[in-house]
Amino acid sequence: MLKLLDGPQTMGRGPAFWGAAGLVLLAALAYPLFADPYDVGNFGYFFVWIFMALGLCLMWGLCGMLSFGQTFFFGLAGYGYGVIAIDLGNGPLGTMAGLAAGLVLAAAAAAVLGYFMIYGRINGVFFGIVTLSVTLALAYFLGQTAGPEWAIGKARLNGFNGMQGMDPLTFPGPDGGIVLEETLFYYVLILGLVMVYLLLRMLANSRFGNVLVAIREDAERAELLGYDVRRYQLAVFVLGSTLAGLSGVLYTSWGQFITPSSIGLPAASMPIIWVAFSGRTDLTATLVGTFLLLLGFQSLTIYSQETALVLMGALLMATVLFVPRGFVLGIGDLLARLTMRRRREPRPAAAAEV
Amino acid sequence: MLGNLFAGFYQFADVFAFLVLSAAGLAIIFGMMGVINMAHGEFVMCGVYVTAASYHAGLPLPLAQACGTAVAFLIGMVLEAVVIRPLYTRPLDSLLVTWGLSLVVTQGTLVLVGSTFPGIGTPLGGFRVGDYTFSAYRMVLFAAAIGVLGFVWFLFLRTRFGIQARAVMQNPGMAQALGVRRNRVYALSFGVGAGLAGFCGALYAPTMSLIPTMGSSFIVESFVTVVVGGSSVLLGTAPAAVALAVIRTGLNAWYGQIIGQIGLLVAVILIIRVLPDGFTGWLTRRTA
Amino acid sequence: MNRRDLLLGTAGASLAAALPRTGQAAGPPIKIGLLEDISGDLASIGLPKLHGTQMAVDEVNATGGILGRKLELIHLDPQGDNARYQEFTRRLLQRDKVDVLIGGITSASREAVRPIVGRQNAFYIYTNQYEGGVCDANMLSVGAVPEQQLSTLLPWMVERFGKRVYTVAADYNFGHLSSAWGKSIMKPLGVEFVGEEFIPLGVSQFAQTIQNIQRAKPDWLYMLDVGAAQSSFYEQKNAAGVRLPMASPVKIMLGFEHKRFPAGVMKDMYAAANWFEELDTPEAKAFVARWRAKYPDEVYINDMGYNAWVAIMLYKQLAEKAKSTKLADLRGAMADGTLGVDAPEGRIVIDPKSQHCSHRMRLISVDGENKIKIEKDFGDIQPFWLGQVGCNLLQSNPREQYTPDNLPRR
Amino acid sequence: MTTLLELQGVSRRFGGFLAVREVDLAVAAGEIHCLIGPNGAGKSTLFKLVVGRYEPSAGRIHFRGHDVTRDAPHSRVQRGMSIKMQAPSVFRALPVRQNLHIAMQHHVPPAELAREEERLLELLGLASEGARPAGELSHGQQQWLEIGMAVALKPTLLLLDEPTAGLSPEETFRTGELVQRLAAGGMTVLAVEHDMSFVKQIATRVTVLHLGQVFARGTVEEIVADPRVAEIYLGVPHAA
Repeated sequence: MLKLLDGPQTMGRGPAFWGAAGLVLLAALAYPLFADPYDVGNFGYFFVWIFMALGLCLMWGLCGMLSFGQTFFFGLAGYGYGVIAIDLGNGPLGTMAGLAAGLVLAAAAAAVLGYFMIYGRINGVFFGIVTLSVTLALAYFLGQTAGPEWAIGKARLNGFNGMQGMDPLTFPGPDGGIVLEETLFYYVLILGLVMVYLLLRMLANSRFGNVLVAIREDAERAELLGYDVRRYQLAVFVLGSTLAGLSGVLYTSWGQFITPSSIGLPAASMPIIWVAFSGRTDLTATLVGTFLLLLGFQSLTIYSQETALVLMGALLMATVLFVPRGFVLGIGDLLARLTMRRRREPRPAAAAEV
Repeated sequence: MLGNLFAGFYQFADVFAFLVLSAAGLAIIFGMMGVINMAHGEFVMCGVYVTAASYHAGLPLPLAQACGTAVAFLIGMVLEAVVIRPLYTRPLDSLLVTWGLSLVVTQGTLVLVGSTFPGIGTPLGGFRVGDYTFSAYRMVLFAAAIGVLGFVWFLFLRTRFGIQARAVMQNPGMAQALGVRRNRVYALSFGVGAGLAGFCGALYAPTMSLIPTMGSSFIVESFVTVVVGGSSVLLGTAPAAVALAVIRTGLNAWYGQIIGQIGLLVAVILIIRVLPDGFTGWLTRRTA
Repeated sequence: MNRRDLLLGTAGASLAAALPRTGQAAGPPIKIGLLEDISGDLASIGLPKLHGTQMAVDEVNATGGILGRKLELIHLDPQGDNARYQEFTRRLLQRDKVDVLIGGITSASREAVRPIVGRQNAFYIYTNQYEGGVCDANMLSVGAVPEQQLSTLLPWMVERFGKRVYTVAADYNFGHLSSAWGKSIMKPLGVEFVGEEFIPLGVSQFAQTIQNIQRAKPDWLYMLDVGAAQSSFYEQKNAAGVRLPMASPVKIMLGFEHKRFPAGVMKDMYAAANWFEELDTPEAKAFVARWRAKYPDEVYINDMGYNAWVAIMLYKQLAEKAKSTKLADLRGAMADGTLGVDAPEGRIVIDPKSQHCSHRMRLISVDGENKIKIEKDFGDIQPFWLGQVGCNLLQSNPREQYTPDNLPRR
Repeated sequence: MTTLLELQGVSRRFGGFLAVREVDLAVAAGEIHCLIGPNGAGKSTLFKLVVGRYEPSAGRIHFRGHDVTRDAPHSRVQRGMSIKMQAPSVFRALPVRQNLHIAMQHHVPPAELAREEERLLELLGLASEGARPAGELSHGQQQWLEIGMAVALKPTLLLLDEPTAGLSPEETFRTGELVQRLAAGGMTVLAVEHDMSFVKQIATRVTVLHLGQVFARGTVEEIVADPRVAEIYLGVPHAA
């Protein structure tokens, strides 16, 4: 199993890469010891979004399905968490049930929508357009639930102003449970990210992952190698969308609040920006790039104020025009080429043995 | 009675005009080059702002509108050469780059021009049929929409550029081998697409409040029309606009605007499911 | 130099100028955290709010600050994005450790901020007019609420123009709630609601609505549209030859449509306002003159910008009476219900039960030349509704938003 | 000999055009069966019907005793079919070795994968190209790689759609040898082919398709000797 951590679908291998990764992880674990608690919480907040980006990387980068619907599942799971948590009276019971309900809701919705699209042979740009349409329709729908008639149990959807009143995720424990916030939130999310990242990495390099890239490169050929392409696509769509759902639950828990504008445009395009900027074909690039981009965009907004959006747009354009494979992946390629040259191997792909 | 009949037509004409005018530019760029132009709304906004500025500078409205269209056309040509051309083999990347462009343009306009811009005022006044009064300018918009369809028809079927453009669309490699200068065709197509977006903005400038983000008002409708229409402006956009205008007018009238908006999106999903290349694919398959 | 340096720079400069008069500043500066959108869709409203706060901070610093401490303004731009409101609320409260948090435009942004403010037990001032009903001890609302804007305006409209009313509202909490308010105020007056339409945010085409209005033949229109796209309605209605009186709680003094649209478009729009730039009192004229000297390019000094200025002045009174910036002390200072400030509109007093403010309300109208006329002066109006339905922050803190159809359990 | 693949009265209609009409075809285990015919005879359509890319408008298809008429392509492949498409269709961005790996990963025990890949690369003459992206290979090499991928599935029936298109005579001959070696190892082959010298080199049986119908069938010698076939197809250049 563990040898699947390295393979043709993931950048970086060997002691140098894992050593560096371990150092980054150690630094991240030690960070709260000397940093301002606000910065720790803020970094934890950035981690919330990375699950959604990794899910998109899996669907789009590895399997070639551009889903514009990450925020659809984000929103479903976020609202699902809120409704269940509120109706079960919050606390450890309500929030844990809410977490489960949010993820199940996202997965079930992805299974239904995915079945409709994938078995209806909707692909390419149209896959993106259908997912975007569904996403916008959900945002419009939730936006007009302002009236008191729009309530599920005690939980009011509350239209554009958003739903609130749910507790943060709470683990069972003494004194009504251990509330997942601030530094604890940060550590739990690091743990979750490391697990999801490693599992996805193994998945990408497994036989399953090989099939995914085959589908991305040429779905018809993959089918004629005996692979039930649509089942693989559906599985990946459900998995990637459920990761978006996880982000949705974590976001709602973090701010105890969710609104339709977390679902509609421009929110829906953000995951695509992160993943495209980072390098969509690689999980590590997505992980690192999404974090850097979230940090960069927030810093731009804080320090350059009015010109922030101009700079973000320009950054995006420059990345696409000058580093077509993505910013982080571009740097990764550069590093790989430097080290490879030293080892006198012809090209990085030579490392594709299994 | 006459009033109600005319009112029904007027509503349809109004939605139809909005769909055709806002979608034509996007459809040309998508159909010709496979590029999804996320900055489409900003070309519309460019048309609006240039029109309004020229009008306030003293030009008569029609001339100001011509200015708005021309400026959008020229900017489109320049942008094609600078940011779109390197990306023809990567259609998804052109989506990202135009999205970045739209951020830069919207916020750049806000910083440079300010958060609001003085409006123009709708010309021509109103007229009365039966119990209702109507805006005469809305009829001009309807005529302009028909005119745009006619212009596109003429451009693609009756001019040298059109013949070359269709050749490039069918088979870029072969067209190039036959001596068609592909880059020039693409640059002109993008320019025409941008110009039509600017024309849409120029026409709607006197009817809306002007802010830098106003382009987004046109985006959803134009995308929906292009998706439902498919890749051909001639075969797709016009029938799609008719169909969607009927759906939307009906839903608006009987169930209100929110259902009209959600209904439009549901229609898109169903039509993609049934007709994968929109009306274009359906019509070409029937005639093939 | 970025905007934040600029702000601190000017604030510092005015303080230096003030020093010889007021002596040494005592203690560290009082930090004011401000969240206003200066980019994105709502920038046209956020900019005057930023200016109002800046002007107030400079004026307070020029007269010695608060409790001898100068004010330090930290402004962040959430770009109209609720998630950014959440991020920046945390940043200002936890990292910058501001003494008071001010800002937010839409109700959604306010609701994004409130849970975080509540968990940190901080003090938050919301400066917009809004649909009312927030009963939260951590929040002070400075803007006008429906009992001030609608209970004045709507009965007057019914008496003046008639009992057939058509409502055009944004399909948004503000639209739904204000429409419900309109019904509860006007039903007892025998008003017939001949039509009601909710328009999705971002819709800019209104031919169908205009026709529905013509069919319903109302005496006047109750307008609750939101945002620039929806305000295209007025131009289109005018072009279609529909000339009806209109009433709205968010037009003119807030959206300054009479400064942006051609003459005639907003003709016969009526609104009840605690502030509008054309207000003709000596205090108001002096205020406008100071503002225009500082920001000569301002298109219009709207009520939100003015309220933002008032918020700082109220905070100064609160902190000086409490001799502290702690939430409990500040609330103690307002508890007797007399604390207030003499503002350009008249005296504004905080109601301790709801933590909303009284306002001097005036009814204004727009003529065919985009000129403002004062139709009536209603005098001081109390924010009575929350107290009436049972919100009493002196006794409990439910942190809820109540509406006519979501009342507190007694 | 047992019948491996059997088509009974298979037709396929496109609008008003009958591309394939009532074709009966039986491929016996162990043979190298070539399908020939002039352009537009319906050979490619028939292939797509066999592999499941199209569904027949009428008729039935049996493979190894199962009715696969309505089965999806992947489940036919899982039953033991394998196809090499007409235009080389390899995963162009992926390394050559990974192309083979993807094809064989479910047919070879994990421990033997590396050795098996090595063996196939050797067999295909691509031993030194394992790390190159497949899209960088020459046209001939891509054809071979794709045959290799088809073979890697260890099929009972190997379908080859114009395996020699665009190859030099030398490469064509070596392809023939490869096919014969595979057949000798027990694989049944059904090939669509234009090049008669290639057909003569490998075929044990030939079926001629004309205007969507079976026109003639027999051994190579019989077909070459049939004057009717020469008339419609062999006519001028290949008759020698």
